[in-house]
Amino acid sequence: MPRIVVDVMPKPEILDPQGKAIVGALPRLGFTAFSQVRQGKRFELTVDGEVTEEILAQAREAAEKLLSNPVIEDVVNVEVVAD
Amino acid sequence: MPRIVVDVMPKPEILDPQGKAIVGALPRLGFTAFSQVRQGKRFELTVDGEVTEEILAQAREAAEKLLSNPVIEDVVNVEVVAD
Amino acid sequence: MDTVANAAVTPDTELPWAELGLKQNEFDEVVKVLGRRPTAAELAMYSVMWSEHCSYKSSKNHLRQFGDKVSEEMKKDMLVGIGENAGVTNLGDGWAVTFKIESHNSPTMIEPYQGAATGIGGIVRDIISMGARPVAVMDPLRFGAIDHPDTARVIHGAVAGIGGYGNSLGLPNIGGEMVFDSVYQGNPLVNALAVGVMRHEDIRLANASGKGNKVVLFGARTGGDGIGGASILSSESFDDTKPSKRPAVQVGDPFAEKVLIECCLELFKGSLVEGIQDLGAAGISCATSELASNGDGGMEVELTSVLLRDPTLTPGEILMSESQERMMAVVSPENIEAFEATMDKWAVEYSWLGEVTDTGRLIIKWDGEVIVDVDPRTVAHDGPLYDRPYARPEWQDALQADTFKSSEAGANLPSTGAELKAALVELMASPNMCDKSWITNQYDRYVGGNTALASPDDAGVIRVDEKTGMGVALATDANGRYTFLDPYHGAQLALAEAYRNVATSGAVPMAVSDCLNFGSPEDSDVMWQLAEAIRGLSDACLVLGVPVTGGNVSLYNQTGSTPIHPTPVVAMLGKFDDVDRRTPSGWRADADGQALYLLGT
Amino acid sequence: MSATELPLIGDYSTPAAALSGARIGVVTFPGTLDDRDAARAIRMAGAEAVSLWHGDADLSNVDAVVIPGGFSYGDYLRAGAIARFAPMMSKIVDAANSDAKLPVLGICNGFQILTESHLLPGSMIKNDHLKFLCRDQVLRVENNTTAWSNQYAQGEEITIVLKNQDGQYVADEKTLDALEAEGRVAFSYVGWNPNGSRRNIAGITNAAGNVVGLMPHPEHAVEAGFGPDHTGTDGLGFFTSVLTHLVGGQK
Ligand SMILES: Nc1ncnc2c1ncn2[C@@H]1O[C@H](COP(=O)(O)OP(=O)(O)O)[C@@H](O)[C@H]1O
Repeated sequence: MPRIVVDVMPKPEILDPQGKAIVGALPRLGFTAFSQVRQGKRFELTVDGEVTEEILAQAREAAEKLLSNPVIEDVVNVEVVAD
Repeated sequence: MPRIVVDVMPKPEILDPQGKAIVGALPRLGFTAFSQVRQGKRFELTVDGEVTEEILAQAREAAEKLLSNPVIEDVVNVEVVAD
Repeated sequence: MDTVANAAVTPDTELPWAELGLKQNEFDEVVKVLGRRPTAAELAMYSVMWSEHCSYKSSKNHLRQFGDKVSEEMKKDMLVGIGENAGVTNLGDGWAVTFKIESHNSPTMIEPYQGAATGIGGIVRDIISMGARPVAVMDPLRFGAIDHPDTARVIHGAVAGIGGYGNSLGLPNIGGEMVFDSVYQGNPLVNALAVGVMRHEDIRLANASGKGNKVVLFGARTGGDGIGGASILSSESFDDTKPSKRPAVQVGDPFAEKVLIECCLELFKGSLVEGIQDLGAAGISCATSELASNGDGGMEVELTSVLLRDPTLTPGEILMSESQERMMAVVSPENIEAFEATMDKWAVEYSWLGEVTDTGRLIIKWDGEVIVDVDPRTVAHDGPLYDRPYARPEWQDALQADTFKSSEAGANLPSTGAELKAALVELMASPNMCDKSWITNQYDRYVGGNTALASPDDAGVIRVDEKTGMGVALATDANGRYTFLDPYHGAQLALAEAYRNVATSGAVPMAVSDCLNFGSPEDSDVMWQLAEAIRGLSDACLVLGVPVTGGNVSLYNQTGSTPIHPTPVVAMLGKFDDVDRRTPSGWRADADGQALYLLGT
Repeated sequence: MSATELPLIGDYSTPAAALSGARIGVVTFPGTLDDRDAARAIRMAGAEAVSLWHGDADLSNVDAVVIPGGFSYGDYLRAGAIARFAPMMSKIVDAANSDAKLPVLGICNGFQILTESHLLPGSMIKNDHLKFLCRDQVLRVENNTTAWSNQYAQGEEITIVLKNQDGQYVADEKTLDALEAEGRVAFSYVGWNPNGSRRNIAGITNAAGNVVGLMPHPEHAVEAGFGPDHTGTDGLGFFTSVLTHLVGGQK
């Protein structure tokens, strides 16, 4: 079944405590290559049947209205993936 | 600066309470096209400089060891994105 | 770079003082105080520090009554009074308690979860900066009509935010309020209270003294959070057409704050800081100017030493940033090493910004060039002061005459058994009387192991000393409808209710903190409500013999030109010699056979 | 002596020598909240509470360890995910798996850390209702032979405090079947499942019975007046159990 992936990230100028905690932990585990980490959300919306333009538009709207909080987050990606 | 994106999703057999809440809320907002929703995590790791094979390997290992818990989650994607 | 030298030779440069919330007369005053035009950085500082929120310019003249109407009896246990980050009350046996209540109304309206969460974070930092260990929080809340769609957006976010932040700090939530009323539809009230305890010798004040002592900023990095928020939040109105004026929201990191609490307590224990100040509204502007103004000399800091989360911030923005979970301290040179060791142990970032001087000036440099050169008192304490006109509203008589008794329902009171039963059920089912456990169950009331009473009891009770059982009781109360009808007596009723709630729990009432939530002081009706409420509260405190040790004024709570009901929230603190003697509000399972009495009139 | 008597985190100096002579460690991570409560419970049971700092790698000769509740590292990534890698945790994992079988109790966040450390199977996800929930919770003791439950009767119902956001216990069906078959479900929820945990599981044990983890908080139910319903002390049995276990009196 096809799925639509929606990626939501904290706005760049907003503090991301999650990412901060991870970037602090990585070097302690020997992972020293990363200077910054940000943690966002990935949603997978399953569509029964074909993904029409209209359904994709629904996903984009849902991403803005429900899946993200526009005050602190950006929708960075909405795309169809096939299985 | 280049970033490595790591996507982590709850395992299909694990009930995802957040996805379930979203799939319940969507139709109330008029979004009726989606039969299932799952919520996972998206990490963006910033690399200062070039992403070498070795750094990518570090990201893959961090994804397995720290960023995901194999009991409940799968790493579904590790990829480099350029800005 | 707009340096002081540059400002001196470019007097005619256009400055965005109006956008930053200053009035013409206020800007003129800044120019007069400085003897030249302010630099961009100075303008940033004055505009945030002279905002209503930080300067209390409309309420100060009235608030003085809290300091004036005090008897000897009221001063007896007051170790630190109004004016400091929070007042301190003596509990005996070398123990002291500090508590304070503050508002986070506008941020919560904009972003309910983070707005309410950072409200808890801010008030807790006030308590830490007094040298105390925070031991509990409370949250008096007011929202719009329960069936309005926007209420659901705000309330669930706010409750989750308060829980999310407070629970993560390990502070039990021991009480609060939840009131629904459509007057709060566009302007919910989220007030937050924190209480902390300390030994007398641990009391810390926010001042920078001792030439050569070092100034350090520690905790979270500085980002673009809430820039302009402090002044915009308390100026006339939000103007959506000017996005640059809209405050950026602040996102809280309760984990960072929990670490900051433990780290600060370790600093206090080792006597490693001379003075300390939390960073809240107005950030570094506030911390540097207040520390310097309260101290006996001056201060000189290098702003490029501030650790940034966003490297593109301008000096003015750095000075105004409201990034959470930061503290500023003054450390003597011999303690630097020990201070750094404590920071390292807790993995807290810090940077040394400068030092205390004896010049009486606050000097801020950017890469060596002077961008701020001011008398700190003019920024922190000698801001504008307004005697705003006020008068009893014309409509007050009509409002008071419009009673329930004179209404149709009042003329046909329920009289039969069935009617009385229906009335009782209707009353019990009204949103403001309903069970609040759906809220309080989202709050940890057990953490710490010292909670002797919490929801659903009338007062929260916390044990302070595990050896003796000595402890404190706290209650918060307000009634916006009573205060609307009669601000003088309405404020007194809130005080009386909080006093009763503390007393019935078995504690001796000792001190008051208040959060005065009102509309625009530029409206003479509202200003009258504020003046009357303060007069009423201060008169009643004198009668009851309990001093006000601190509080907060939140003005401009209105939608368009419609203000909320005047809502003075009163927090009362009482003392127990032994919390074992507390009295719960309901009877327990083992109370069979005990008698019930109704006391009073 | 320092200037103040206000104890710091991890500062639980026992006033008198502990009755049992037992020393029980309490681990503090950045973000740990219930360490003082755990230490109080240990003292009330008659043992000495010893503070263990996450960054140290020395178990200080303790006889048992409690990993208390809280939000280690904020729990932003996953509850317990980062704490698991602390030097102290490696020591604890080794000692728990060694022949000496160090008794380890993980409460709430401590339980989550134990699953992330693979000392116990399964994991915790968000409560099915998605909210933080604080309530007095009834549990049934399903296994009274562990180091931490031997003072309870088999099947006994106890009331202790539950408070968490990520308390839904999950594991694959095979693991759940095995846990039940081997009697490794140590505690289960009675009356109402407060978070959607599989098979009402509130707490589990390892095969040897020395490592126990549970979501509810026994340390908040040890002192009359400060626990469930102002009277409850049902949680004390966890701490007296480990003392009994240590002196060799285990069932
Ligand atoms: N927002 C809140 N946060 C914490 N506790 C609350 C909150 N709202 C109500 N409570 C608590 O719930 C209980 C009942 O509240 P309420 O019905 O307002 O009491 P009363 O009517 O007796 O003043 C009290 O213990 C009160 O402290």
